[in-house]
Amino acid sequence: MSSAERAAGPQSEGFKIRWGDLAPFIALAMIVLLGVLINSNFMSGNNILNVMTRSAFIAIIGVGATFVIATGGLDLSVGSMMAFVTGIMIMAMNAMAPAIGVWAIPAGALVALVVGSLCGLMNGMIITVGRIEPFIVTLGTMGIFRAFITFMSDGGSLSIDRSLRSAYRPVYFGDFLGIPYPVLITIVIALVGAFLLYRTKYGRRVTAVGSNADVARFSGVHVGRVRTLAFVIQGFCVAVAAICYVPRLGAATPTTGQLWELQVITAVVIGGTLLRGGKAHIWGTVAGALILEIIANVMVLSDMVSEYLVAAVQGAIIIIAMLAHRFTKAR
Amino acid sequence: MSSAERAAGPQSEGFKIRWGDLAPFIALAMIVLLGVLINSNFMSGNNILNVMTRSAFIAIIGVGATFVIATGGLDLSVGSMMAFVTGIMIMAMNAMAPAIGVWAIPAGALVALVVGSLCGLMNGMIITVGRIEPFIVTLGTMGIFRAFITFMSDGGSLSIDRSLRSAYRPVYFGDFLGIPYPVLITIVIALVGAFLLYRTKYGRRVTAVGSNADVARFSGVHVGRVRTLAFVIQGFCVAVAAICYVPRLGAATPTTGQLWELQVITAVVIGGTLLRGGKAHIWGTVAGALILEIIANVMVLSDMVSEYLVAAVQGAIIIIAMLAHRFTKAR
Amino acid sequence: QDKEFTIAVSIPAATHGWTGGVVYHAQEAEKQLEAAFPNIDVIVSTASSATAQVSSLEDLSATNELDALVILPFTSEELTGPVEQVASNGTFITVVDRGLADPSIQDLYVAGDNIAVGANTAKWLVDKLGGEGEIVVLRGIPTVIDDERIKGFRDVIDETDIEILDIQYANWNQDEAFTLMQDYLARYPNIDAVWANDDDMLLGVLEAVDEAGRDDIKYALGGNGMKQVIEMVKAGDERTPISTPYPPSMIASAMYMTAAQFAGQAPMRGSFKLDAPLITPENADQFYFPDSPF
Amino acid sequence: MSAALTRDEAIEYAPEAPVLHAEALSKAYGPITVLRDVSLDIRAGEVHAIIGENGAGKSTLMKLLSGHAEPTSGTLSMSGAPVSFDDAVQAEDAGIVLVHQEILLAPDLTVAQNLFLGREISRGFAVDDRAMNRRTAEVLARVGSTARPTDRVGDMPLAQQQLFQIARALLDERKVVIMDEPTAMLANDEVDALFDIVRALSEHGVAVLYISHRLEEVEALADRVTVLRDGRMIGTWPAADLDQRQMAELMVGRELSMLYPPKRGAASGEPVLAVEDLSVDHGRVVGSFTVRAGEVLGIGGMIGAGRTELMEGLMGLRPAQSRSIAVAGTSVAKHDVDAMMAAGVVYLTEDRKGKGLLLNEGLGSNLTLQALDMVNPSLRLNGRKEAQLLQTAIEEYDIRVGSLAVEAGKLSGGNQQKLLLAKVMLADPSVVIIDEPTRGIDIGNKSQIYSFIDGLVRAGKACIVISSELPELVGLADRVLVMRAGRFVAELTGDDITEQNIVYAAASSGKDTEGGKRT
Ligand SMILES: Nc1ncnc2c1ncn2[C@@H]1O[C@H](COP(=O)(O)OP(=O)(O)OP(=O)(O)O)[C@@H](O)[C@H]1O
Ligand SMILES: Nc1ncnc2c1ncn2[C@@H]1O[C@H](COP(=O)(O)OP(=O)(O)OP(=O)(O)O)[C@@H](O)[C@H]1O
Ligand SMILES: O[C@@H]1[C@@H](O)[C@H](O)OC[C@H]1O
Ligand SMILES: [Mg+2]
Ligand SMILES: [Mg+2]
Repeated sequence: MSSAERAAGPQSEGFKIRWGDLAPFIALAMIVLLGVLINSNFMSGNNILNVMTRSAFIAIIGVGATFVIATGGLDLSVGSMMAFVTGIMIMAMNAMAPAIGVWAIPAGALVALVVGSLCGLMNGMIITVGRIEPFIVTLGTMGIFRAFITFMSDGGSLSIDRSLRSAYRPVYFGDFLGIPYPVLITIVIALVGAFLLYRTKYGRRVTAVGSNADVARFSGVHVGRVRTLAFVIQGFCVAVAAICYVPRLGAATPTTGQLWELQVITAVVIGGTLLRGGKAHIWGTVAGALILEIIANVMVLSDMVSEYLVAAVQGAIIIIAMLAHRFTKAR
Repeated sequence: MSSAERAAGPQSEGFKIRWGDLAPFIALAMIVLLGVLINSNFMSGNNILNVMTRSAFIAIIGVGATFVIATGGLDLSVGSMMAFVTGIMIMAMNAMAPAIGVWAIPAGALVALVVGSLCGLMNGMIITVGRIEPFIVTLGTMGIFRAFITFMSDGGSLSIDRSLRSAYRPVYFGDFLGIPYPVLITIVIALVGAFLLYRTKYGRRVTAVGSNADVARFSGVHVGRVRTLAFVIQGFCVAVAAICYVPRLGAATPTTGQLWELQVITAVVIGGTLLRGGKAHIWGTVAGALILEIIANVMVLSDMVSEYLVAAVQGAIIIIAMLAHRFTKAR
Repeated sequence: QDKEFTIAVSIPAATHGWTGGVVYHAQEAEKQLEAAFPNIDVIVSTASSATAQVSSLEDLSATNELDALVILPFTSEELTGPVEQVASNGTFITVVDRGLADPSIQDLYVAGDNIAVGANTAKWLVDKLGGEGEIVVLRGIPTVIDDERIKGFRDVIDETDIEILDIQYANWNQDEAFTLMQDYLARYPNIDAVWANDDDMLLGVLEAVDEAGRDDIKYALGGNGMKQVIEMVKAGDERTPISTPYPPSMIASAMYMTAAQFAGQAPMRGSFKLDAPLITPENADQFYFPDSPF
Repeated sequence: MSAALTRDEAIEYAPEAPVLHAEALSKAYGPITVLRDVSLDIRAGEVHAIIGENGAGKSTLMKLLSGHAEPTSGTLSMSGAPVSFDDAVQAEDAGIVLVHQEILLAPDLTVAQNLFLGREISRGFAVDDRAMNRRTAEVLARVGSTARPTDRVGDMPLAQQQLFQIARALLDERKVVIMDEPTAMLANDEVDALFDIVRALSEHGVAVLYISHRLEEVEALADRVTVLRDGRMIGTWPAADLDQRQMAELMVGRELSMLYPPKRGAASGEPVLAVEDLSVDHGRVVGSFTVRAGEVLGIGGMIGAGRTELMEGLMGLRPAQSRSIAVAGTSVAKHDVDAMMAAGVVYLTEDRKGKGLLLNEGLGSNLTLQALDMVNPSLRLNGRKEAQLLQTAIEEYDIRVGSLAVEAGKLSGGNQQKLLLAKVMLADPSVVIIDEPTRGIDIGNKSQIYSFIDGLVRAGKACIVISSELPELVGLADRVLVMRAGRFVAELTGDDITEQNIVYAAASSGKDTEGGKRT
């Protein structure tokens, strides 16, 4: 598909390319406008902050997914990985709480980061060493992580110790100069991600590998390592999302993070990253996550759609957003 | 990933390629062997027939998916499309039953085939005319179809008229010379699919488009049409699966066909079709569907795994099967 | 009387039969309430996951002055904090079915008795099987509800000589139940009874058993009062002579009781647990709602 | 330790020690041996040409020398010390770099990002794009490319991409620079710039291995010439001892007839293709022209003049409008690729890898893709018929293949070109447009292709040849249209068709080719 598109329209000038890059932000603006028109409460400070805070999970995981997808990979396991990491983190915090009290929170967060990165490493190693399609590997590990969290929670739920609750709460509900922490964390992760992707050797190699793996190999790039590291970054981001998630919902259950993988991939693609790899837009991904969250929010705020049809309207809006995107680009 | 693989091993001789093609069947044989070792009931005529009959849905839809994937596309909407088509078909049959009695069954089936093909056409047109990633388009239509069936069934279930049940039942439960109809239908669909794919102009164009869309275009192939038609074939196959499905439980519900899309894609990939397009193995897909169904069956027949961990073992087996596949191929 | 009241109703989306019933009853109750009390505005919102439900709580309370919230939590633990948040604004809280981890948050609680659903079914079965036999069980989506039903059932069975051959998840899904039952049948040459802890699954089970033509299965039981199953009970089906109610209409009851707070009638607080009596051919009519989708 | 060091140094400074020596190299792919027992000396500062027919094994030998492939047997040494390379990176570290015959660049990256891929310059954690862009601009200027360091490679024409590959090789100090048909995609002034680079390299003591099918280039540049035939070494000669005819005969192993067929004299037939006011890519390229039956129409111009664009537009492969397109007097119903092909007009692309052949598929399915009706009289594809057609094509076009089961991508470059020719000719078209017909074709096969074109027009068909090789236009065309900046600027006929006239028309006004480019 992609190459056909490229050939179809002659686009070479810097100016045009920049229009394309702006597309997700234009779509975002349009959807915000829609929200304003539909419900006057949409723009209320609280609502906007809520939506932004909430989109943090998909945005943070999406930053990692941008790396994976830019290398030409795909990770379907992020949703269940997130549930699994959340579970491990809660167990670690609960175990440490009696001994070290509130310090169990940073210690548990550290555990989460390590476990998340290791999960990513596992995905990456199976894919690169075993040379199997990422789609299949991560579909497999998706089942594995999901089973583990079901097992760990005994089919029920795994909740954080009451003694830690209030100390941990601000990580989701608190703010710094009026900006909620999850939003700040998203910005930091996106900034670091953008730096890594656009300003370091590793980032260069990520897009090179996704663009043409053979060329990268001939140029001395360790293709397998670059790919694996992208999955590790993905795992790390999943852990960061888990750290923000726990204070919000206080527990991990067998349904935590279900179907997030699809939302994450959608956010990345709406953001302008190509699924075939070779091109990556960190900030586009963040915009994509916001778009998805705002669509859901507007659905709740408006009373117009029957409960049964909400999913249809969401699906339609995503397709329309992409069509708009395409036409902005075609100009 | 793919190009990396290609470059890694110089494989040119027909002999080696044939080993690779056999891989899914070898994996199937191995898993059957595992089943036999684990439980003596596995080979009982009934169990084997049940499993084969059950795998028919994924296999039939998988034949269509093989076309889509061979052109470099992807269809995430098949599961909900199947629920939607099932719902429409049941409504059509119920509406016609008072007037034409049992003839409502073939008439309804025809409606299903038309509606399924139209659904596929819609997917294909949005993708090719709108030039949007198939992943996103079909994620969107997945939501749309799912919402429609929920709406149509009022969130409950939509069941077929009692007067039609017994006449319709044999389509799932009946057999011809001991071979259950769904198995026969699968074989017919796979035969027709294989003929289309390997022996007709259209099939050539399918692989050409998936292999390099530009080359296809320069050779006078209507890339958009070929892709769209692949989605129509996919929709048709979904309808065939729906026709076999209804007599089984007699109803469509909002959960009918949920997550089937992932199973279908897994079956196709395990069967040896490349996700990036350009290579297609109809019979491999059928083997892939059987493998998935047998794994699930063996899990229940064996006593070894905690109910919580079944999903983990399934995930692991899929990965291991692909690894085995890889190594058979590497020889 | 001039004051306007807003009641938000937050429920899981219709993902399977029972939740479909919940959505149906909630919508019916919304219509009736708004017709009966012009000064009450009811907002029904469905959510497809715990996270989505938390989000919709935030949305509802950020953009409306909520006087009351009726919630059927997706999961217990995860919704506790967010509901507490809503309660802290002085909103009246009614919890339905799946309880919160901290009951002190709610003003009103309406639920079925899941332990009893399991236990009553088990007691009946023990009685009919004479305290011995071999059975298989299908369980739902991993949740507290499911755990309680299984626990209630197991606790009774464990006291007897009945052996539970196998328990597996079929996610309250008809299809998965069909498949799972086929596999059970292949594996166990003799099964005296099957219990599926939800009627959606029971339908799949029956199909598989009929198809296999196995007559060793004396009883195939479900639970939670699906229309089709009640019909079977009414018709005196031999294999499925009983069921246990777990009516999705409990959401409507909860909504009426909540509205009563503002309609100036007797204020209601506390816990209302619908018990789970056996539904038998004799009393089945009481539990039969032909218009409900469930 | 120190003794060893002195020994090495002694060898390094011994004037007669070759900088790179290959001893009895062989390479087999499966059961097929494509290179046998080749031994070769490369001396510092020489320009060493490697010539041979298509499929002789030139590219394979170069890959062995530069770590892109491993020999089945044989050894390498540098300055007397044995070496072996696990991959191209090791070879580059040792000072040997290969400029590939095929384009090997990441299309989504910029020029600078591609050039520095795998060896980015960085300051602290961050890459130093300013520095890399600066260095890139320098080498681009050196190779005569007009591209900017920040251009996306995939958006650039193939010729530019070829220059990027050359530029990449020049980024670091090298001992041996191998160029595999570097000029196949270049037009005259780029070629001149490249010659200057080659000469400058050799003056700096760098050994240049140079593969080309353009023997006049070999004559002009090389110090020594090695000839390969059928995977075997025929010998190495001082270039001064050989003229072009001798080189050609050594390659082919027999005496060669005339390269160009005699001209047919002015064609007087009816125009078979008449194109009026064709406007491609929203007016970037515009042209009207006709071709007559029995005529070879040449189209000349510099790289990027828009010749390819015009023809792709004509075929409906790019956005284009036209006042009218008529084939054999009948106007074409619809301006799309189907209608054009149905009317008997075919186009052979210059980009055989990207737009011409399915590299992962077999020869048969490539051959018939454009004319599936020929193997599909009824509903069903006739495999036997396809095999027959392939056999015929292999004989008619002299396609050299080890095994018929091989994928198209495994053929040597020249043989791919012949397969592509066979593919577009399969449906027996009446107007054949060939973009760069002999790109990468050896001299023996060139004359085959020329006489093929000749036979075509003698049979009453028409042929349009786009070529950046001036002798080809002069030798082949009855009439030449010259394009500059998207417009036809001259029409040459008869004795006016000379290299000078074409170059003059292609370059005059606009840019100054003589002085401007080589700074
Ligand atoms: N990976 C491969 N697998 C099998 N055969 C190969 C492979 N690569 C090259 N060959 C074969 O090796 C032979 C030599 O090819 P090579 O590319 O070296 O020729 P060449 O002299 O460079 O020809 P040209 O002038 O056409 O580029 C050809 O017959 C080709 O088909
Ligand atoms: N220096 C350049 N920078 C950017 N784009 C260029 C440059 N040169 C050419 N192009 C692009 O190349 C296309 C025209 O080249 P085209 O291939 O049609 O020329 P040509 O005359 O056939 O030359 P060639 O010998 O390369 O085939 C146009 O799309 C033009 O935008
Ligand atoms: O959704 C659940 C339903 O399926 C089960 O049967 O009863 C309890 C509900 O919470
Ligand atoms: Mg070559
Ligand atoms: Mg050209």
